[in-house]
Order: sequence, then C-alpha cells, then structure tokens
Amino acid sequence: MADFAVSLKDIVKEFPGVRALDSASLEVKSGEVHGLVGENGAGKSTVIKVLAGVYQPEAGSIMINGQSLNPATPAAVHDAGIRFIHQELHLVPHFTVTESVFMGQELRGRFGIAKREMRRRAEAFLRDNLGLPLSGNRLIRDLGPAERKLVQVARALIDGAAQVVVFDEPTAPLAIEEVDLVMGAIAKLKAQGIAILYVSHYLSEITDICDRVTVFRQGETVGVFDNITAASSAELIYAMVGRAISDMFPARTERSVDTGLSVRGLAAARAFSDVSFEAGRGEILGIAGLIGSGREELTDCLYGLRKRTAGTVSFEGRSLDLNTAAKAVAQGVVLVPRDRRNDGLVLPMSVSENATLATLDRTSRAGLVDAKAAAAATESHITALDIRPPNPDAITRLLSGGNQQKVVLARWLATDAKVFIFDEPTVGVDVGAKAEIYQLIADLAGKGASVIVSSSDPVELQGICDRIIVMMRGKIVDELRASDASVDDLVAATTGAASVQGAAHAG
Amino acid sequence: DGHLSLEGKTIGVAVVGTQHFWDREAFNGATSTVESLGGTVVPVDGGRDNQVHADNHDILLNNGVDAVISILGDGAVEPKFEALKAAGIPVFTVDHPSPHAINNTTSDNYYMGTTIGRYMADAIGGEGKVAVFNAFQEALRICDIRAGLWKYVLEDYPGIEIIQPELAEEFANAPEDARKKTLDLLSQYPEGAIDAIHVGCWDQPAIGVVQALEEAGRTDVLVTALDGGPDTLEIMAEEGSPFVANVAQQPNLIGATSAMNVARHFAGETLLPQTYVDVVPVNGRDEAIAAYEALGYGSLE
Amino acid sequence: MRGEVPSVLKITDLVGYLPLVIFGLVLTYISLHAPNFLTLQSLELIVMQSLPVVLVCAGLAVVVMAGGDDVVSGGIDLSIPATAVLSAGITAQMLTSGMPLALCAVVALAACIVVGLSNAVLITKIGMTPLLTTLAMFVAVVGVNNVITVSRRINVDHSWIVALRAQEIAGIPAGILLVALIVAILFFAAHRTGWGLNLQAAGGSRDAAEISGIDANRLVAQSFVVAAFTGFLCGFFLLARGSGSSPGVQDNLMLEMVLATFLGAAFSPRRVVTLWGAVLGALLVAAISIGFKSIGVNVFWTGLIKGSLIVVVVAFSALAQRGR
Amino acid sequence: MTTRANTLRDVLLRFGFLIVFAAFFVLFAFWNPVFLQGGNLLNIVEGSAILMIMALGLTLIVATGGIDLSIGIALDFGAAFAVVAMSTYGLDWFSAACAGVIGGSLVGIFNAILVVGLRISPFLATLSTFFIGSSVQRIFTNGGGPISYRRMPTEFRNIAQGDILGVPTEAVIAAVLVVIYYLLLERSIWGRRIHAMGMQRPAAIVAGIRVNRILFGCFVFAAMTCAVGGLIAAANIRMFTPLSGFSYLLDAIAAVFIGAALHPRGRPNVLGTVAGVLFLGMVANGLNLMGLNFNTKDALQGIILVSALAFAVAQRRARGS
Ligand SMILES: Nc1ncnc2c1ncn2[C@@H]1O[C@H](COP(=O)(O)OP(=O)(O)OP(=O)(O)O)[C@@H](O)[C@H]1O
Ligand SMILES: Nc1ncnc2c1ncn2[C@@H]1O[C@H](COP(=O)(O)OP(=O)(O)OP(=O)(O)O)[C@@H](O)[C@H]1O
Ligand SMILES: [Mg+2]
Ligand SMILES: [Mg+2]
Repeated sequence: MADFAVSLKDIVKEFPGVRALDSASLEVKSGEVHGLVGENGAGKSTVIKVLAGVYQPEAGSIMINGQSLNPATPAAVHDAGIRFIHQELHLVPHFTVTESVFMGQELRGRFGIAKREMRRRAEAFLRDNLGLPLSGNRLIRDLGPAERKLVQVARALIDGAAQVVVFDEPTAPLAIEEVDLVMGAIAKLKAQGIAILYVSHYLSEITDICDRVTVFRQGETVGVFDNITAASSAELIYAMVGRAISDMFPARTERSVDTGLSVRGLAAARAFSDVSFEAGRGEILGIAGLIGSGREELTDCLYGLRKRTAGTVSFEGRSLDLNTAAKAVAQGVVLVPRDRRNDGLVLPMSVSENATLATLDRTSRAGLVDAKAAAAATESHITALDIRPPNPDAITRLLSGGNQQKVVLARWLATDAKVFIFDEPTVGVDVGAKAEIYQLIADLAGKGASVIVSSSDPVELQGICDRIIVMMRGKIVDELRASDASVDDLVAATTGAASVQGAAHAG
Repeated sequence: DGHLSLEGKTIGVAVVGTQHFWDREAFNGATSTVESLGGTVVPVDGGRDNQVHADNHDILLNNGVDAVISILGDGAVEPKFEALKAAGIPVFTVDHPSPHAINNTTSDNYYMGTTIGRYMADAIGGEGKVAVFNAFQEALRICDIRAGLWKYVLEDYPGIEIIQPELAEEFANAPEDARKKTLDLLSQYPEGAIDAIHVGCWDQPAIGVVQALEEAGRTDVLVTALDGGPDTLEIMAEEGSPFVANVAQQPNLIGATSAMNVARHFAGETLLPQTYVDVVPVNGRDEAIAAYEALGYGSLE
Repeated sequence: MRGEVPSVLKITDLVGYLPLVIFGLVLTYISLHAPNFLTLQSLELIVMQSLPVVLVCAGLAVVVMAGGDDVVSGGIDLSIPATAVLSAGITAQMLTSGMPLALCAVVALAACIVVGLSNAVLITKIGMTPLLTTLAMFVAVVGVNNVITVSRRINVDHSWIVALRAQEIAGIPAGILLVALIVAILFFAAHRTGWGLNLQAAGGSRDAAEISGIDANRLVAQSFVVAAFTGFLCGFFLLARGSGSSPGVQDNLMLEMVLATFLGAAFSPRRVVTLWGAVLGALLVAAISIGFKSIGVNVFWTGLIKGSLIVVVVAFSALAQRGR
Repeated sequence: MTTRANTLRDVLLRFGFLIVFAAFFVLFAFWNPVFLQGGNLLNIVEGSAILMIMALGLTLIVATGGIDLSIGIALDFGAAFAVVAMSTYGLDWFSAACAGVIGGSLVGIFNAILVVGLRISPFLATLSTFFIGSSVQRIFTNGGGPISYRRMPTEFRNIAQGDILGVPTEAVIAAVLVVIYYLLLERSIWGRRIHAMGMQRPAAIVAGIRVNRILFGCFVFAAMTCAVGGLIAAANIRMFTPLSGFSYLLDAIAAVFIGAALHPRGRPNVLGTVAGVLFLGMVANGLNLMGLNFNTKDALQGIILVSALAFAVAQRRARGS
C-alpha cells in the first residue's frame, strides 16, 4: 500500500480565528510530479508546513511511505527522505556555494571539515544532477536568482537520501530563461525516481510538468486531477476560484492616446544605454527582457533608484527631474516594485499606515496625522480594491501576496500620479487577484495615466499591454504591437531568437 | 641652579591623564621645564586609565629615552619601572612613591590630610555630623594618606561623627554627579542634621556640592576639600561661600621640580628619595583670595 | 556561463584591500619618523600590549558571527570586558587571601560562565536584544566586581601570573605564544569545523540556518559562553599586564574591542566580521596608537586620529562594496 | 493547580514591568520615608532632566533604525559653546544658549555627513564622532580642564536653577521637550515617516520618503536636543566640564530600550523612554537613600537594570502571543 510516498488525510489546522486547513488531503505517488494549486491563502503553505512537521494539525493523519508519522517532527520527516525548497531564498549572502550546499551537514575530514571534498561534491552535484556548472567558491551574493534556487535544491538533495522534494513557488523570482534551468533540474530529479510536490501560481508550469494536480480552496481539497495537459488550465481555475475566469485580461479597448511620458537617450552605467521610448497618456507600455537585459535597471532608473548617466525624461513636454524616488513621486511618477515584501510595504505597519504613507500631508492637520481622516481614506480603498481582510489596522506582514500588492496600489491611487510603473505586478499573486490587478491597470490607463508594465511573463505582457518594447543587453532591440504579436513572437523577440530569424531572412 | 641642563637629552614624560587640573599642570610644569633646559620631550598620556598609563612606559622604553618622569599612576607601573631600570633608564616619579624610582616629587600629603582635618573640625566648632566623598581612598596611596589622616585627626573630636556610608564620587562628570548625590543626601538630612561635607582627596566634586547647597537653600552645611585648584579657590572667594577650607598644591611647581631633579641627577648630584613641594593651606575667604594671586592664577577682585 | 569564468583580479578587488593599504601607509609614515618603530622589540611590544584586547576581540567576533553584524539587532557582547575584569578581580582578591591559583581560576571561571549563561538565557530564552542585554550586564558585572574588590587596586605577584608577562620560550614571550594558541584554537573552531560554519550560517541568515536544521538559538547561546570564556582568559592577561587588578580597566577595553572588531570587518574580503579580522584589527589599532605615541604626536590628538581612521577606512570599505 | 500557576505567571508577565516599578517604589518608600517626601520626588524629576533630554534625542535616532554613541559629545559641545560665548565673548544669556544649541548641531551635522554622505553605519560613524569630539575637546581645553564661569548671568543660571510656578526650570524644559518629541515622533507625519524608515528603509524609499533628508534632520535635531541638556549641565554647576556627556550614554541607551521593550511592537517610543528614565532615576535615588555602601549600591543598580529589562521584554512577548 506504499504507492503513495506522501499521504495527508483530512488535515485540520486552526490558527486563532482562522481555520487554515479544513479536511485537506494531499497524496503524492512515488516518482510523480504532483502539483498543488489554490488562491492566495488557500492553505498551500500551511499544508506544507504540516507535512514538514513545523505545525501540528488538530486532526488528520500523515503517512510517509505507508508509515504513519505521529507526531511528525521536522527530524522524522527529514529522516523519511522528504526535502523542502522553501519559497524564500534561504541562503547566507556571504557564504560560498560549497558552504551553502553543505550548510548544517558539513563533511568531516581528518583535520576539521573536508573543504576540498565538499567543494568537489557540490560542484559535481550541481553539474550532473541539476545541469548547472558552477564554481564552488563563488559567493551567494554574486549569483543570480536561479542559480541561488538551484543551490537551495542542491543543499536539500546532496545527501542522496531524498525521496520527495517539495517546491513552494520556486519560479516566482525568476525570469523565463531561468525558469527553464529549474524545470530542467526538476526533470532530472524525476528521472532519478524522486517524487516532487510542486506549488505554483503559474498554471502553465503546472500543466507543463505535473502528472497530477491537487486543488485547494479555503483550506479544503476541492479536486484531484489526473492526466494533466495544457488544456487543463480552465478546469483548474474553475476548481480554484469556484467560477470560470473567462478572460484573465480586460477586453482590449481603444483608448485615445495623448502625449505623455517621453524618454530620450536614457543610459545608466553598466546597465543600459540609449533607451528612448514614449508611453502616452492612456497607453499601457510593456517592457520585456531577460534578466540582465537592463529591464529591471531601467525601471529603477526611471524611478530614481539608480543613477542615470545620460538622457532626459519628460511628461507632456515638460522635463522631469527623476534623481530620487521622492522627486519622482512628487512629479507624479510612481513605482509598484517587484519585491513588495522588501520595497513595497513597510511590513510591520498596518494597512492604513502603508496606504497613506505617500499622502500623509493630506490626512494631516498642522503636521499631525489625523487618524480619522486616514482611516476614512483607507476604508474607501479597502472597499474599492477589495482588500482582505477589510481591516485598516491589519498588519501588512500577515496579508497574502495579492492583498499586499493591492495595498501598494492603494497608496499610489491616493496620489495624483500620472505615470505608473509596474515591475512584475503579479508575482506570487493568485489567478483571481491577478485578474483584478489587470483590471486596475487597464482602468488607470482608461483614466489617462501613462502606464508601464515591466514583466518577465510574456503572457501577461501580451495580454495587458498596448505596445511592448523588448530589451536585450542594455538596448531596446524591438518593439511590438500587442494586438499584432503573439506570445510566441514576444518570447522569440525577448530571447533573441527573433533577430536570428530576422538575420536569416535578411541573408 | 643656572648650571643645570638637559641639552641633548630625550626625556619621556608619562602622565596618567590630563583632564584634571592637577595632572595637567604637573605635566605642563615638567614638559616646559625639560624644554627650557634644552631637552626633548616624548609625552605620553594615559587618558586617566592607569593601565594605559602603565603601558605607555613601554613605549618610552622602546623609544630609548634618557630618563622618564612618571606622573601619578597605580601599582601597574611598578613592573614597567623595573624594566626601565633594568635598561638603565632612570625613573623619576611625581606623587607616586616607588622603590624603583630615583626620586619622587610630591606635596606633603600627610600635612594636607591633617591640616584639612583641623580646619574642618574648627569650622564646625568641634562637633557635628560630616559626610565625605571618598571613592579613592582604597584605590590610591595618596588618597589613603589624605583621607586616612583626616579621619585620624577627627579621632580627637569625639563630637564629630562621619555619616555612613561614605559617598562615592565619579571621576568623569564629578561636579554634576556630586551635585545630584548631595541633593539626595540633603533630602535625607534636613536642616541641622548635617554640618559639613568633605571631599577626601581632591576638589572637583566640591563644586557640585556647593551648587547643591545653594539650590537647596541650605546655609547650615560647610564644605571642605583638597587640591585648591583655581576654580575652587574662586568659589571659596565668593561672599558667604559655604566652601571654607582647602589645601592648595602647586602642581606646576611639582612637575617643574621633578624635571629639575632629572637635570640634577644627570649633573651628578645625589637626590633624596622624596622631594616635598610646599602646599598652601587656605582657611577662609581672605586666604583664598590671597592664595589665588600667590599661585599665579590671576586676581579676584 | 557565469560559473565558468575564471576569477581574475579586478580593479574592484584591489579597492577591497584599500583599508589595509591605508593602514600600511600610516604605519610606513610612522616608521619613517620613529626609527625605533620597525624593530623586533617594538613589534613584540605591540603584540604584548594588545593581548587582552586580542582575546576579547576574538570572543566578540564569535558572538558577532553567530548573531549577525547588525550592531543594534544582531550579535554583540559588550559585557566581555566586564567579565575579564571580574575574572581578574576575583583571582586577585582570592590570591591576596592566600588561596592557590588553581582554586582562584576555578572560581573565576565559574563566575564568568555564569555571566555568559545569563547573557545566553536573557537573549535566547527571553528574547532581549544583545546590545541591551550585554550593556546592562556590563554595568551589573562591573558593579559586582567593585563589591568584590571594594573598588581598589590589588597587586598580584604570583609567579605564574608574572610568567605570562615575563617568561620567554625560545625567545618569544610565553604570553604571546599562549594567546596565539588560544586564537588558533578558536580560529579552527570557528572557521574550520562544522560547528563554526553553522555558527556563521546562523549569523549570516538565521532563517537559512534554521531551515537547514541548524539550531541557531543554541549556537547563539554557545557563542556567549565562548565569549565569557575569552573574558575569563583575558582576566589573567590583565593581571599580568597590570601586575594586579585595577578598577576602571573595562571602559577602555570595551571601546578598543568594539573598534578593532568592527574595523576588522573592513579587512575581510567578504566584509564580514571574522576572527582573524578582529585579531588583525586589534593588532593594527595597537600599532597605530603606539606608533603615534612614538613619534610624539600630541596626546590630545590621538582620539581625533583614531576617529578619522575609522571614518576613512570604513568609508573606503563601503566604497569598495558599492563598486562591486 | 497548573492553571492557577499559569494565571499567576501570566499576570506577572503581562504587567511585569509595572509590577517591578511599583514594587521598587514601595520598597524604597518603606526603607526610607524620606523617599516619598515631595522634595525628594522633585529631586528625582529634576535629577532626571538631563538624562531625559539625552534619552529623547537617542529615541529619535534609534527610531530611524540607527544608534548614536555621540550624544554625550553633543552635550559637551552645547555646554562648551554656551560657556565660552558668555565668558570669552561676553554674549548675553540668550545668545549664549543659542550658541550652545548651534554648537551641538555641529556634532549632529558631522554625524549626518558620515552616515548620510559617506554611508558609514551609524554605530561606527558615531563611535568615530565620539573619538573625534573627545579629542577636539581635549585640544581646545588643553587636555580636558573645565572652563568655569562663576559669574554667568542669572538668567542663564536659571535654566537649571530657576523655577516656573514652583516647578524647576530644567524639569519644565524636559517636559516641554517630551511633548514636542511625542508630537513629532508619535503623532506627526514626520514621525510616521521616521518610523517607516526605521522599520524598513527600502520600502520607505520606494514610498517616496526622503530618507536621507529625514536622517540628516534627525541627527541634527537629536544633537541639538542633547545640546539643550548641555545648557542645563553648564548652568547647573556654572562651568563646562569636558567629556562629561559620556556618563549619560549608557543610561540613555538603557532608557530607550526599556521603552522599546514596553512597546507592543518593540519600537522605540517617547512615552516608553519617559518610563525608562523615571525608572532609572527612581532606582538611583532610592538606592542612595537606602544607606548602602556605594559598591553594593552600584552592583544592585546593575542587577536591577538587567532584571527590569528582562521583565519588560518578557512582558512584550507575553502580550504578543
Ligand atoms: N501563522 C499563522 N497564524 C494565523 N493564521 C495563519 C497562519 N498561517 C496561515 N494562516 C492562515 O491560514 C490561511 C492559509 O494560509 P497559507 O499560507 O497556507 O496560504 P497559501 O495557500 O500558501 O497562500 P499563498 O498562495 O498566498 O502562499 C491564510 O488565510 C491565513 O489566514
Ligand atoms: N502570523 C500570521 N497570522 C495570520 N495570518 C498569517 C500569519 N502568517 C501568515 N499568515 C497568512 O498566511 C498566508 C500566506 O502567508 P505567506 O507568508 O506564505 O504568504 P505570501 O508569501 O505573502 O504569499 P505567497 O506565498 O503567495 O507569496 C497569508 O494569507 C497570510 O495572511
Ligand atoms: Mg504560500
Ligand atoms: Mg535645578
């Protein structure tokens, strides 16, 4: 009866005031790739923590390889061969790759730790098992996000005892070409007969790599799907949100486009150069590009977070001084950052405190904060954006990703911003909230704002934008009209395949 | 002494600290005299840390100075003196008697302790209760002499009682610290319950004591202290000051005398182990005004 | 692609050595002006004088490695100098009342470990911030020591203690050899064992450590006990250096310890507090102080020079960091 | 039985610090009735004034996420500038007070340049300032001798020795600063920004907060505040004592962190700092009145500090969970 590597049955887990899991079940067969999906707050992370032995459930059974674990402790779970790749990049920035891979499980040598041997094994494992040739002496802080993710994987698997590996949203911080690196690694693991539990909000990834999928909704298992194919998305979405999301993206409407943001010859040292584009009022401009293409640096530079070395930016013909974020905000340019937990929100502060942070002078009298005015302003945003829980005093650290993103938006909507820059607006956001955020973006453009969406997700760019500029190696290499281009065109342009093709045609 | 010279000699001058008037003046007296005798000075300052002060002697040893003048300090300097002596470098001390030193130049601390004891006892009419700031008696030999003899004199006055526990001043922020402690003391000993406050080894805390008395509006308590720096003499010189007795030292002269002793040593004279430099007992306002002028601090009109 | 580029020395790497270069220049300047400065004798003097600081720096480095180098919220132990003074005070007091040195050492060790354990419990069990805990502990321990020694100086001339200062083995002072041995052991433990790597992991990223099954709290607790132990050892070197226990040594020791340890981070290529960085920092700071005294720089100026040096070195270190 | 033990533990933890505070109050009152006399309580308040002012300045810096080891230098500069302005330049008392505050602000500006301009961590930057500022004082005073000015104008002396409606002026000044700091840090929009920046700097930057400007302002304002403490110190004893500010640093840090421990989210805050300062003042005064040997007193004071802090933190955690 050990055909299930992991079997969680009817798990109940309560937190004060919340029933996070309510008869949730999850079964992973040996050697399969099993998907776990659900809205933000559906209970995915909680069930994983129950499996990890971090939380003790109020009810339910946990079986691993047919053996009941009661109680499941982190050590027992580890001994049973279950490994976790947590969502956050849990690494020490100033450690080397070798030190990170062997963290907490160092090899002993004759004299202290066996440094050489550890390095050799770490490099071999990364190269042979995960397809990543990487020097063991590199420092973590010098690595890209995908490399770091794979170092995390290597650490979980280096002892060779892993039977089940749990990935919690491993691709959220990654660009497409990096996603392939992780996917490749997962394929290799599967080939070695290791079972995988894969949690992600990217349904395309789920349908690509998963054999079976479990869907959670509000702490309950609402469906287990076998025979996953690319066409399973609609079914999964329906199970997740309880309704069909017929169209993730708002309908394309023709908006009148006026002169808005104009960028001329912008450059930043060691990042990009000679970048010129327009983002008219009422227009949504997409920026596509791989990691290292200069895309992230460009949005940072537009917002004064990075020093510009040349070029001008103007809005409606008037030139803007965007040397600091504060100046940008004062001139109506705002950024929804990609790393919302670090840069978007002051996590220990409440929803209200965060939402009014940029407009404090409006909810104040004689320099003193007017708590009533602030609460009233926040209430209206909570209602308009459907922020949950609808409590202005809730601490934002405890909100789910989608709701956190809405709080950031609420803050900027309260200003008179005319230029909205979105950097990876839907990372870690579930499908339902995603659709709401897309609608908000479209509404902003409808009201005459210049909107820039920078994203690593080609589907998102193609679906929401009017025009998309493509960056590569610090230059704009292409520009596409979303209505004329397919997602494939966009991917081709982003990865440089298009120019190769173009060159072939020309030749 | 016109024949004395330190021409061509390098003299290390180690001082425990320079925050306090006394230390600084002794240091200045020693260095300026060495220079006026044609010598070169290598100065080192312990920043009021006895250990750093002691370690500084190593630097002087290493620098190969011809002689060392060591001002104040505690037992931590003894092994350093030994090392200097072993290297053939003569050591002269100021206010620090040591078996390894050629000569120690100092005020007569015995005289200071007994004099201030008598002056204080007289000022309060031979009986009453007195509080004492006395944090350093255990720590420093000179303070032990001064406070010990003050107590010894008071044994002759059975009517005088020393309030227990004794108070402890701080070195760093002495006047302000003493001011606060005195305010606490005064609220505990109301009018008539205390007659004098004495500072056992120096005078900086007395500034805060006087201040506290003034703030509390207490005219029944007298103040005495030792050292007689210009700032406390100035306070004594004020009309109706509660600060009634002091014994002034001549730190600059002490430092200068020590430097002269170095020159005498090099001139082949034999020195006695101790050289005493006169102290100036200051009893009451008029003597304070006179002492202020006599010691060259200026004039108080 | 990234992984395979052989590491070549870049300009930015050179910038990374600027702090050391600055110190080198200053020391060169001094040796040009103080002919005796570059002798073996003065080198020995520098090392001898910094022995107590080296020991407490090593202890602090271990604590910072385990707790992280954010001074306010991370790991710091300001109480080590107080522990050292306590160790010296107890030993001196007991020696003068005629007890054997071994017994004194045992009692002093016990007292120091109690301090270390108290720190550990307050920080890991009650959840107090280390800066605050150890600062308060500093005050308390110094207070207790003053009760024990009645705030007075106690001379010590026990032959073993004197040997720490005066004995030479093969021409090298025994004290230096002993401290070198202690530092080497600590270095081995902190940088060459699994325990040490786990300790550094706990300080580098607590989450990461705990996810990897490392009991960060336990390591932090252990680091405070190790620190207290270095304080205990330091006490004996204080006794040797000062030929007795003097009140008030702790304040200066604390400033020097903090200065040297955090300055030491500027010397490490990874820009983190390391054991050898702290030790090097202690030695360099001592060399600079002694050097300036040797060339007769006005004593009133030493603080200004020290402060400016921190500014220059740390600012360059920050610059190098940004240049990466 | 266990539940009763639990509730007792709960109560102890929940109101830990308050209980400690009250227990000591009662203990001191029983030990020496003088403790409760109006004059003595006034002594505590008055004696805590300078520490209160220093701790307020430090609260501001800690709220920005930093630390300031040089508050004592700002106090020294405040006192020095004021005394020298009067004694050497013969300025009137008000100009001298202004000169003192300006002198303190120099320290703040220096810190701000190091922290904001050179991006040195506040700990190391203010440690440097401490070294440099101490050295400057010694150079200026030829080694650290006090500059006394016995004949300073009465108005200036009244900063410390006068009273307003029977309340000592220094206590009034401290109280006014408490109110200003409370409004600034806990009620104003700048306070909101300061806290945001102290908790999560990158997020504050992205939210358009001028963190550099705020940081600069905070360092300067805190130093000016401490310089006011210097004015009181100078007026108290009618002289400038070099390097005397350092003696307030440890107590100020303790007060600020006791205050932070009392805050539900562990933030430095003005009312908590006030509680911390009063606690320290009460303990120091109470122990003085207990008639203990001074060594014993110092040791007790340290041990009480450690235990009080432990209680305060345990209390926050008990509330939090
Ligand atoms: N530590 C906790 N304390 C209280 N409530 C919690 C805690 N952790 C989770 N919850 C609650 O449990 C519910 C499920 O959370 P969980 O983290 O499992 O969601 P998720 O599916 O992982 O969401 P996401 O997609 O955003 O990661 C949430 O709605 C939340 O209210
Ligand atoms: N201590 C807590 N109390 C209450 N709810 C909590 C607590 N910790 C987490 N949660 C809830 O758990 C859910 C997920 O938390 P988690 O931190 O995994 O989400 P996230 O990382 O923001 O989202 P995602 O994983 O999609 O990026 C959130 O809905 C949040 O409300
Ligand atoms: Mg989750
Ligand atoms: Mg007053």
